[in-house]
Amino acid sequence: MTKPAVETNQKELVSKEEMLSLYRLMLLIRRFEESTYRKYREGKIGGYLHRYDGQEALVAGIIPQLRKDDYILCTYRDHAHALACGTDPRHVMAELMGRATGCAYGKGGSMHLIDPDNGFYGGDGIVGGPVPIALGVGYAIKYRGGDQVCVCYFGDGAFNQGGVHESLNMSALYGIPVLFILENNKYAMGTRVERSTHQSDFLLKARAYGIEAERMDGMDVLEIRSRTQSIISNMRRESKPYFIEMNAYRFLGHGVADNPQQQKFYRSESEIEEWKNRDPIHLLGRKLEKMGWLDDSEKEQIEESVKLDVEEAISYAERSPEPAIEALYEHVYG
Amino acid sequence: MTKPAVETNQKELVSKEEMLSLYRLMLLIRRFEESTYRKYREGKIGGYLHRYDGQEALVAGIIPQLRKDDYILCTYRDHAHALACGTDPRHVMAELMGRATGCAYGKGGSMHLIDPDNGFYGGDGIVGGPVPIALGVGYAIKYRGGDQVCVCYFGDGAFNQGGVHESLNMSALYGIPVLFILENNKYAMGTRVERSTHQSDFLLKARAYGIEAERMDGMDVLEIRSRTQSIISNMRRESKPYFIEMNAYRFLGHGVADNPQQQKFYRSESEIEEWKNRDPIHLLGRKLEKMGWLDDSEKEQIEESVKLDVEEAISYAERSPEPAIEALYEHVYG
Amino acid sequence: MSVMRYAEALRLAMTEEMERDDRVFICGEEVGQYQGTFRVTEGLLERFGARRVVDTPISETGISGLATGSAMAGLRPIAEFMTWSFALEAMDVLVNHAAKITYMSGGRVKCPAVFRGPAGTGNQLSAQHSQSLEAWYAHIPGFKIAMPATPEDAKGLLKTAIRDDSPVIFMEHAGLYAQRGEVPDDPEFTVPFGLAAIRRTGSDVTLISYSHMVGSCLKAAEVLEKEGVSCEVIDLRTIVPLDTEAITASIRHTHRAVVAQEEWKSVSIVSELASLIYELCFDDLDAPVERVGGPMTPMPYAKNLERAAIPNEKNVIEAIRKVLA
Amino acid sequence: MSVMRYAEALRLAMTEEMERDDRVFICGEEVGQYQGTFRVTEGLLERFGARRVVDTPISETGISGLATGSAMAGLRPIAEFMTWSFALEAMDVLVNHAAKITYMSGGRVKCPAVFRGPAGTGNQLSAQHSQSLEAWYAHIPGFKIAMPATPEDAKGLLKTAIRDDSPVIFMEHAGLYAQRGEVPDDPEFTVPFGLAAIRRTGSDVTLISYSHMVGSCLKAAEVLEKEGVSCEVIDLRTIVPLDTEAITASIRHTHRAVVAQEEWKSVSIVSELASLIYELCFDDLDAPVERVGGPMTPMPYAKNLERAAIPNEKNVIEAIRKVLA
Ligand SMILES: Cc1ncc(C[n+]2csc(CCOP(=O)(O)OP(=O)(O)O)c2C)c(N)n1
Ligand SMILES: Cc1ncc(C[n+]2csc(CCOP(=O)(O)OP(=O)(O)O)c2C)c(N)n1
Ligand SMILES: [Mg+2]
Ligand SMILES: [Mg+2]
Repeated sequence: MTKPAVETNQKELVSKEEMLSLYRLMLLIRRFEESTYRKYREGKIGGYLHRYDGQEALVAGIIPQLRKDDYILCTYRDHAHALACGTDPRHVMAELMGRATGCAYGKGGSMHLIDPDNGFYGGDGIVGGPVPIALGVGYAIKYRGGDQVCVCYFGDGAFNQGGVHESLNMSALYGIPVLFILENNKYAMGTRVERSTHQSDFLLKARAYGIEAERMDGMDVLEIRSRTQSIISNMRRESKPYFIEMNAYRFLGHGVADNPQQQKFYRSESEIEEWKNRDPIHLLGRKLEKMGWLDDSEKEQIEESVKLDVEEAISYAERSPEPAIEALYEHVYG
Repeated sequence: MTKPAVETNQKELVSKEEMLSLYRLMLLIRRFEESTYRKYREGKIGGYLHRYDGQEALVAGIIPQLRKDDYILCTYRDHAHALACGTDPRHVMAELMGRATGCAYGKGGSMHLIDPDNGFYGGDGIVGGPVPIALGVGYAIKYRGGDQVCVCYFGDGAFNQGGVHESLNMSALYGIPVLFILENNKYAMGTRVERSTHQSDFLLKARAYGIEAERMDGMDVLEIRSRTQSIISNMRRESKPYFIEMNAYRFLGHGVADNPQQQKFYRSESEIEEWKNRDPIHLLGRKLEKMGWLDDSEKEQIEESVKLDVEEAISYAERSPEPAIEALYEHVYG
Repeated sequence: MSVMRYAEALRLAMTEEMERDDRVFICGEEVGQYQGTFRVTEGLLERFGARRVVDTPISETGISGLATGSAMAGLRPIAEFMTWSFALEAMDVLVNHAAKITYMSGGRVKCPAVFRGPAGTGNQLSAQHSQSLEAWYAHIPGFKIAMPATPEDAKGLLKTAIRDDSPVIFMEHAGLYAQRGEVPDDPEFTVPFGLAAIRRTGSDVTLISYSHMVGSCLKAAEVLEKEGVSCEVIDLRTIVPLDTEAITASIRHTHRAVVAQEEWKSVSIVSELASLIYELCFDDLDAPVERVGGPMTPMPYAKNLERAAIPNEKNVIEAIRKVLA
Repeated sequence: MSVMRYAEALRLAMTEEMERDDRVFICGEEVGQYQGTFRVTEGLLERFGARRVVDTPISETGISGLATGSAMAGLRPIAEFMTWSFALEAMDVLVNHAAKITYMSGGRVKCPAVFRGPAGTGNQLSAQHSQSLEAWYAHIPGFKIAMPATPEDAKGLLKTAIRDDSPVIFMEHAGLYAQRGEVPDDPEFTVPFGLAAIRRTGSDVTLISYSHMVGSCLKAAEVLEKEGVSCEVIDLRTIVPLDTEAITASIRHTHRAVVAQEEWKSVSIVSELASLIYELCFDDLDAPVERVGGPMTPMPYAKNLERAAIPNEKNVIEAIRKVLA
């Protein structure tokens, strides 16, 4: 154990059951994501497809502790967020396959998963896009005098979008309870952070708007879990924004087209390997093992149950019908 | 003399002739601006009309020391910038009156003065609008390997425009020689700075992009003159952006419609009076007097000569023809 | 009925709807403490407080996000653009978010936001301020678009817009704010979307327009009446949905049509109207439809050039003479 | 002549122009080190260096400002939008600055910038990505608009765009990037703006389109040829300027016209073309013009819905049958 103090602290905060459920959730996300490339290659998923491999802790550390009436928004890299929100994996997979049973009835696809019943207000195909929307969602919370929070995920590349700046500024100005999670996975497609900004400490950027900000290890789900808990409960009391830069990494290419060959243009295999050594799922697994809360057979069991979920999601999606053609003309207006 | 050290320093840098010419320029701007409201009320100027009264030092302290091949861009509050660039007051007034002899041949009007021959690349009707443009102009300088600078003026309200943030970031990333001058006159129309951002230290905002930044007394033309001299010569050598927040004040309402009655909604007369006590023209006048470089009759002489310029500008403009109707269809394409 | 200005009618609509429904709020630049750039929101901050009348920074993307996101979460925001030209800063939020979220979510999330403010040309505001882009919004599925021509419609259409579950592009005309007219006092008075108003009946030619241009059509009709020409004047009131029935019914009767707008003529509302009329009324038409629209130039500042660039009743009269020739 | 892909032809155009004129440079997201999202700029960074091939942050307003400002100061930038949908983030710079600066300055400043990138629908990219807004740009005076349908035109039009002193909206079609065709090697080969290409001559009906849709028109023409219907196919190549002569000459001959585009049908290029055709050829027309365009819905993701939402040769054939009925 490298950080015993934090561990003890976390042990108090996070029960065995919770740790195991976080482990399971991250594994479900990983296996689910893996299956999507297979289905893409089979031609059953189309459009753009962005996986979350390596970043699972960013959703697992935060979303499960939220209330059902909280709000979550994120980018096109959104499968993990939907699953963490509790969206049925079958409805997620059906959406990826463009079926009538998808969580957006087949109209949205991979980049536009959505599930308002579970607080998930959607992925967004536009870089920076969810941030102005989160401002408005957060304003609705404050307006109604509620103690909910809105969690808004966005990328390191998105920080260079003007709309993000406008929204950060306004959220601080009005005291709007949005928890901004910067998924700093070091790259925006092939652009390393240092190639998109001269000053790459995002905390200084957030603080320039008067938003409290801190950085977390995006590979350590327990650190995220315990440190965000108090942040979120504070936000419920005080109604103000908060900013967290997550130190994370994208294990795979940006999307399907960004294959290993393509990635050579901008990053080394050894860099990827280094980060994979800190795979958030393995990190948590090892901790659980050390605590005697997870042995090989239990691990196998979880692996099996997750596999079943993913298989069931796929088979459900494949059995589901395409949307009726009339649906083309439905839902244009509210 | 309140700040003798600086004064001495400035004395070395700024000659009597130069100080007098700054005094004359600021007075010309003030008298010119005063005449525009008269002409507006006579119905000879239309559209929106924004005066620079109180902010004269921001242009006088910087623009006259620039080279003819430098570039200047600014907002709709642009009469002063044109005059400081050396645009003939007659052509400025003719533009305000929509005449064929105007600096934009009557097509631009008050918000769109322009004079590329004197390095003035225009006013801009869009809040924040000149900033992305300045980025490009500055890139052209760098691209050609020149040692020019681009000076870009914009308002405190404009800092809340997303495009400004994108451009500040990119200017630092590429090392583009733009001198950003924040005309912090405390208000954007009726909105005081503190009502538009929770964290109103603009230096922190600029530094968040890795841009060097400092604040200056926008009422003290000599301070601006001497402090910017070294900044500008550095920029010529190093090709990088620089940011100055000017502590300034808008003596009049935002535009014609923002009359004294209207201003009561957002600021007090005593606040205005306090700032008027530090009128940049009087401040410089008093300094000149103390140094024995300006007596009452010389003052009177300058006043007279400026008055003549303004009268000549008006009479030139009024004698000038409207644009030919065919001009409507000209200059749509490049 | 009370006689009031167009701007006051808009304020009345907002006041009534804010009284009726606590979910309705206003946001925008200078809408509160400053009392509104064009006084449309005068007194509302004092009446409803800063929670419901939100002064914003000059951040059109942020403002649009504030409206779109809060609408998605169940409020009914009214976002004011100081002028519609500044909405150019917010196109992504408007087009790729507000207009599409209902569709992308398969109807699971709605966006009942109103985006309003002054549009139109005039007043020597020149190239960057003097324009209105209703043609753009009408090209995008998902928006409804209202452009009132009278104080009564200003009230009735704005109330309908606020109650509508779709994002509504609500374009006022700065040149109409001071216009007076009778406005119903009834707080339940609304004007339905998609229903054109026949502002004048006639038998020789149908003039179709909306917003400020309706006045020019009426003036043209008056002038030509003296020459024995009888014009029917249709005020579309909403561009989307479009009252095609009113248009076809009239043309079936007059066999001639002039479509008129203030904005650039190419790829515009009048292009759409003209081609639609041909499709729907080809056999009824005795002459080609005449389009009146602005020349394809940015708006110049000089008074004489601006006058030549903004279509008025003279252009309508010319067009009428052409279709009657 | 060499056979190459549309994407390669674009690259060749840029390479030649960059060799010819040091003022030409490229900027955009992933255009350099990543070799271009769609490989259009592959190898250019290595060839011309980072000064002339500028990788940018994801800042469309900044990118557009970089291009507009540097063009105003005498360079000839080519700004790539990763897709044209993202230009929604930059509308103010494009419309209120690039398009208008020449006019506002009375011609004292020019803006010879090219804004280019993939447009068009398809590939299940869904609502936010799958759209192209040529209709918007065509509504705004000041832009020229080129939309090549072949590799040869891709090269020739892009070279003309780079040499033009106006801001040019250059819309490529992602679905055409892989298309092969003969392309002239001559570095002085250009395709002039405002000159349509007759892709197929015929006598019964004129099909007018541009970009990807030209292929659908040609397919439709082939199918109908077997039924003895002779179609003339006009590829506009540039929307602004528009080759009205080619259109009227053909219709004078065929007396029937179908105008086809991929984009939303209302208030669109086909609306403009249809109404223009009526104005210019009213007496020549034997039937109403048929407009082919997309339905007024955001683009759905599901394969079957997307297929129903993108106009293809079947829609063109239907339209031809209608004008011939
Ligand atoms: C406004 C806009 N510009 C460009 C794109 C194309 N694009 C999609 S994802 C992406 C990279 C985003 O990087 P980042 O914000 O770091 O998120 P990550 O993909 O790393 O999760 C780009 C450039 C887009 N979708 N929207
Ligand atoms: C994008 C945009 N939004 C709104 C406006 C309307 N407007 C013109 S000036 C102004 C205030 C700007 O304040 P500031 O930037 O502080 O400059 P100042 O007027 O004080 O010089 C506003 C809101 C505009 N012109 N452009
Ligand atoms: Mg990233
Ligand atoms: Mg200000």
